Amino acid sequence: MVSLILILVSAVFVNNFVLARFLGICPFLGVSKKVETSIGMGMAVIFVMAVASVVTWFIQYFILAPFNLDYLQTIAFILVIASLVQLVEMIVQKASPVLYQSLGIFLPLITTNCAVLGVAVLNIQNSYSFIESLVFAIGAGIGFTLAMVLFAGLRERIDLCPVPDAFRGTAIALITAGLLSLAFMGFAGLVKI
Amino acid sequence: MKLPTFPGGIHPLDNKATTATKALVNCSLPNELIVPMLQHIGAPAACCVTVGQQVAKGEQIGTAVGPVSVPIHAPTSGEVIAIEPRLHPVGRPLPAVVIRPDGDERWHKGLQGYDPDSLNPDELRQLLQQAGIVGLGGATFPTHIKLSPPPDRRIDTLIINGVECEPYLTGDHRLMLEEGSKIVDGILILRQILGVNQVILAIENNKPDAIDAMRKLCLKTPIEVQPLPVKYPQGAEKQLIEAITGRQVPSGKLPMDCGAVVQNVGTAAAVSTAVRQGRPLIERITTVTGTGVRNPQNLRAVIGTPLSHLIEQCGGFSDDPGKIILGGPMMGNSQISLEVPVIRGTSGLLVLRHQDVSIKKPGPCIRCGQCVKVCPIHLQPTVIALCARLGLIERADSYNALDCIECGCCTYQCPATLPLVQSIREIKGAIMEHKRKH
Amino acid sequence: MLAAVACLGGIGLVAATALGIAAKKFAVEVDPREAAILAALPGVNCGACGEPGCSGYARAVAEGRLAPNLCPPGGQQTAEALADILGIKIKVKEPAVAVVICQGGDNLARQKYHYLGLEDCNAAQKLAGGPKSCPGGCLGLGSCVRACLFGAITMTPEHLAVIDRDKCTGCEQCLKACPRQVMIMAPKTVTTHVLCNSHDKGAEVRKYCQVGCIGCNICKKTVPEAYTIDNLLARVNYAQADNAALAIAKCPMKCIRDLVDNNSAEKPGSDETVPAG
Amino acid sequence: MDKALYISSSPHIHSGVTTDKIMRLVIYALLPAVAVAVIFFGLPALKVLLICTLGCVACEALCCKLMKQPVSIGDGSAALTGILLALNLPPSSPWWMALLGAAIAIIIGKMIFGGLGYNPFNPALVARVVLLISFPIQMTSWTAPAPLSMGFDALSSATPLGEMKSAVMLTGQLPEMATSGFDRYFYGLMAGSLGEVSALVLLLGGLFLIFKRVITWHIPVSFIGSVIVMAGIFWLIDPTRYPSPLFHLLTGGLMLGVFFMATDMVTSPITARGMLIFGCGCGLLTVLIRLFGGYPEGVSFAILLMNAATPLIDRYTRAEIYGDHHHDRGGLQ
Repeated sequence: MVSLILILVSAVFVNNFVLARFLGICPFLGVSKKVETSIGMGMAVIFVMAVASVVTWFIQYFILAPFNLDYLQTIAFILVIASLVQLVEMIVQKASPVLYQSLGIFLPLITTNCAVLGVAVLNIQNSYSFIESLVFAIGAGIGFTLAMVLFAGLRERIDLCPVPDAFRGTAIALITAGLLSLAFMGFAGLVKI
Repeated sequence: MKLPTFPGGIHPLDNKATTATKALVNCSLPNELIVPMLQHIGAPAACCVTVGQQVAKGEQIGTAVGPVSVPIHAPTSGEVIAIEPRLHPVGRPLPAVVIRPDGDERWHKGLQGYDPDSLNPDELRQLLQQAGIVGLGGATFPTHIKLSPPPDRRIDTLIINGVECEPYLTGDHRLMLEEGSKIVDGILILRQILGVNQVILAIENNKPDAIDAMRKLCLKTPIEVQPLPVKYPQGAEKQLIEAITGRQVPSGKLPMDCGAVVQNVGTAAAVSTAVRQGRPLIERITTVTGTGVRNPQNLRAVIGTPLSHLIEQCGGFSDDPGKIILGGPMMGNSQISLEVPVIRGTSGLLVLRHQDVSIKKPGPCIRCGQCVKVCPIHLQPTVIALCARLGLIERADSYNALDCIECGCCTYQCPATLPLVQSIREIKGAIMEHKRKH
Repeated sequence: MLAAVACLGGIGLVAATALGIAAKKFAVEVDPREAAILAALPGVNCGACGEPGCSGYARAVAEGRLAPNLCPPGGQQTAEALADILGIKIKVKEPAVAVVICQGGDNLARQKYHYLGLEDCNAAQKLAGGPKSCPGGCLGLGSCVRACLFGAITMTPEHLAVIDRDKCTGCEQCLKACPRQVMIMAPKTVTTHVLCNSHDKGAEVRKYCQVGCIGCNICKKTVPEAYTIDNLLARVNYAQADNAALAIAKCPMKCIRDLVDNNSAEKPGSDETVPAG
Repeated sequence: MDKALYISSSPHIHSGVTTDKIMRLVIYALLPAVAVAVIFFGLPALKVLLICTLGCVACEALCCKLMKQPVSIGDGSAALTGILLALNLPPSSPWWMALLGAAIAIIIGKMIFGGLGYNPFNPALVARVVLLISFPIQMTSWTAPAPLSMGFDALSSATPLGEMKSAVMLTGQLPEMATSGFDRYFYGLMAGSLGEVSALVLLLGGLFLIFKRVITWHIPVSFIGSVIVMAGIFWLIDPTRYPSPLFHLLTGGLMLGVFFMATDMVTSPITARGMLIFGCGCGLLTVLIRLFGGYPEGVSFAILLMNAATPLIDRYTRAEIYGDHHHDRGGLQ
């Protein structure tokens, strides 16, 4: 139980996927202009990460490992993740057209999102059990959402600021992301895994 | 005992001492009276006299147009010398009747007083409308409308506003000291019209003499005098209701929606005059004050007196005037000319010298939160003002910009000296237009 | 080898089946033309077409509610592209630019009071009709500058709006922002304009502005077909403006200008003979 | 009536409390701490203070010139950032580090976002954290306070928090200095940054600010309160491993953070409820990082993290407006 909590805390804060491992930067920068959108994107990522880690865990331990096909890991995982994202895209488009529109290109981009693949691969690398994998995936997703929502809040505020022309847009977003990441450095060493 | 009040608000220097101790003075008649057809909230009155016509004091020169409107009366006897647009306190020329007084002060024949007990509420309301009674606190909302709640609203409290929370102004204060009995009479007529039991006269406790005087006069009446702590905007309708009853007027609704009606003490006195003597509202008390006036005092001036005449009556300017404000310093309008006349809503004329006008340039908002703290409506003025500057209409609306009462507390307190109220007023206009379109 | 193919193939097959079913179940219909139109639009969301943004306009065009030539920033190219997508022919709108018809900067026109407060023309206009004595003159607080999505308007140090004719797309946002209608739309081909917006009598105008039109009719006498006098204010008749430039030198108040050819007359204010206000 | 009149929208009077006055008051409140730092650490401290303050002012002036804006150093905010930054640096900081810190604080921390009022993070803390991560050696070499010496031959020493952390790491037990003798910390006899030494003078400065109504009680009280509660819980669990709340309060940059950094108006919430949440968050994170994190001191990280959360806090703590009991909170559009 304690180890599960540690995995969760580590994935959310200490080794935050976006701010400490620098994975998934693309949607992090792209879909964080508004808090609502970023919450929606975060939920989608949590869902995809959880399902992907469950499916890839089974594929790893029931298909790839028994047949010594470990070398197919990356390609097989991407295949699974891509299909899952397609599925999510269809569901979102049907369920919430507004969210679908504001997510735009970034929803399909979760497909090739290093964060999702990262979760799947790290699960295997860290030899997590099934439950641990699930917890780690959800933690990573929550961490991603947390970083994204904080960042979206900051960006909504910066949108109202008279930022010098040269730094408008992505430039100031990257600088802010850097400062946010700096703040997350405070969590370093909080959990030793 | 802790006095009731409302959350938020500010404590500006009241600057009332210069005029609060001086007795009311009757202002002389000027050579020319400018009587605008719009002196109330609602449709402007329609002019019913012609150039060259002789009018008597109290004669109707403008008739009410529609229900939310009141007639306009000749403030004195004389000749109509022009009917044309003249500069109005709102800052642009509006239709007005110009009268040259003949000095006779001849009253109109048809005016007749009544015993209020012999009339029913509807007759009284009609009497008030014909007398042109409007809220004299500054808002100038027609009184008969305020006294006509729809049958499904039950009014249980009548609040009489003797708070006078605007700095500098002391007209209501003097009125309570000098003509308290008239106020009490007017309050009882208002009570009769509304048929309520609970009547509360609210006075800020920086006027202890007025509280004492009114308490004595109200001893044998159902009127209860309630002292309130000194705080701006205690006299704003919504805040006064919250302080007295603890109830809040629902957002976007009227005071009668929470069972209360608020009337100013000046209005009460005018009601008494209108009913007992049959005399319409043709004069009001105006506080002429400020560093730029040589001899500040409270004047009883007829409607239409140009500001230049008021200044003359008070000994002229003491120095170069920098800002001329009609009303109090918190909610009054600055004027570009002294040719503007006194109208029914003119509670004060404040003149600031050139050197007293703060011309500090606004700086950036430092998010100190002072505006949030003092806002009596609990808005976030700085956020709304920022949205206004960036034209984010929907976002400003989501921050309830329309609920702003423009009391000015936020701007008074803002360390960056940002014109918050002005920004909010702008975005309110834009939001209303946006809502009309969609 | 076989195991690898079988394995990936199997996974692929399962995924494909699942996706196929989902595609049926969650199908949403979209008009493909709408996306194509949106892609062809400039994407500045200026609102000149009357819709809230480019996507709204795209939908309206696809549904046939609006014509495809209503996008001023896109101009003719966009209109043609949209017409192609819809398979129809359109009439081309003549390109127009906004013109500031006022030359009365702080140095040449009087202020009736010191304005303190929000840097916004609409807000200032509400306070006693704006600080400028002239009822039509540019207030110079920059509402149009902020309204322009294309950075085509700048403020001179004398607080007078200046339009960059090359950057102006004719979207008319500045016209909506200006409380005094100091901006008008004019065909881009016409470069001679009467730069005044005051209908007051000549004597009044002279009191507050050194470069205001006094309605003296001299321009109309010089080139009758190119000028109209509307209520004491001269205007260039844009339909027949070919010879309008001939009146530039004749104008006693120097308020007719060629906006492109700066040498056609000396700048206002630099001239000693300008009547003092 | 010779001169033209002024016209403006209502109201026509002002409280007279302006931004530069607020900044001046905060600087006054910091002066005792500055004096104590100079007395305890001698000339090196003075050097750091001067470089940081002048550096910040110069950087701001430079940025304004580059951005073609009116130079805004008159409002005193740059000088204040400089003093706060200096109070966050060790007395032995080399000159180049102090100058670099000043540049980072003003340029990256503030001007890049548009200047005063727009920076989401506290500029002085941004600079401190950047320096801490970039130059860990220089940023963690402390000198022991030696009142009224010139300070050039200072002995190196460890901060109480650093000493506690290493002792707990090595032995799993608190060292003696973390269980008794807190009065010397209160007066200021411990190693640390310029502004960490004396809780007493900082407390006085903070109370002065509250008395002058520059800051409200919300953030300091919730910050200190949550530190006491959080530290108290751990202390009650195992007093040999976790130090008492009093130790937490008196050591490190807590007092400086509580009264001068967390209460920075620009980067903290504007509603009273938001301020309480902000303060609690700061307190919890501070104790967590101090007890379990990799860094001995967590105040600056905690405040920066809560700075990041400020827009969200503001968004979800809007007060119920007058006359609207069913107001939908948090909805922006």
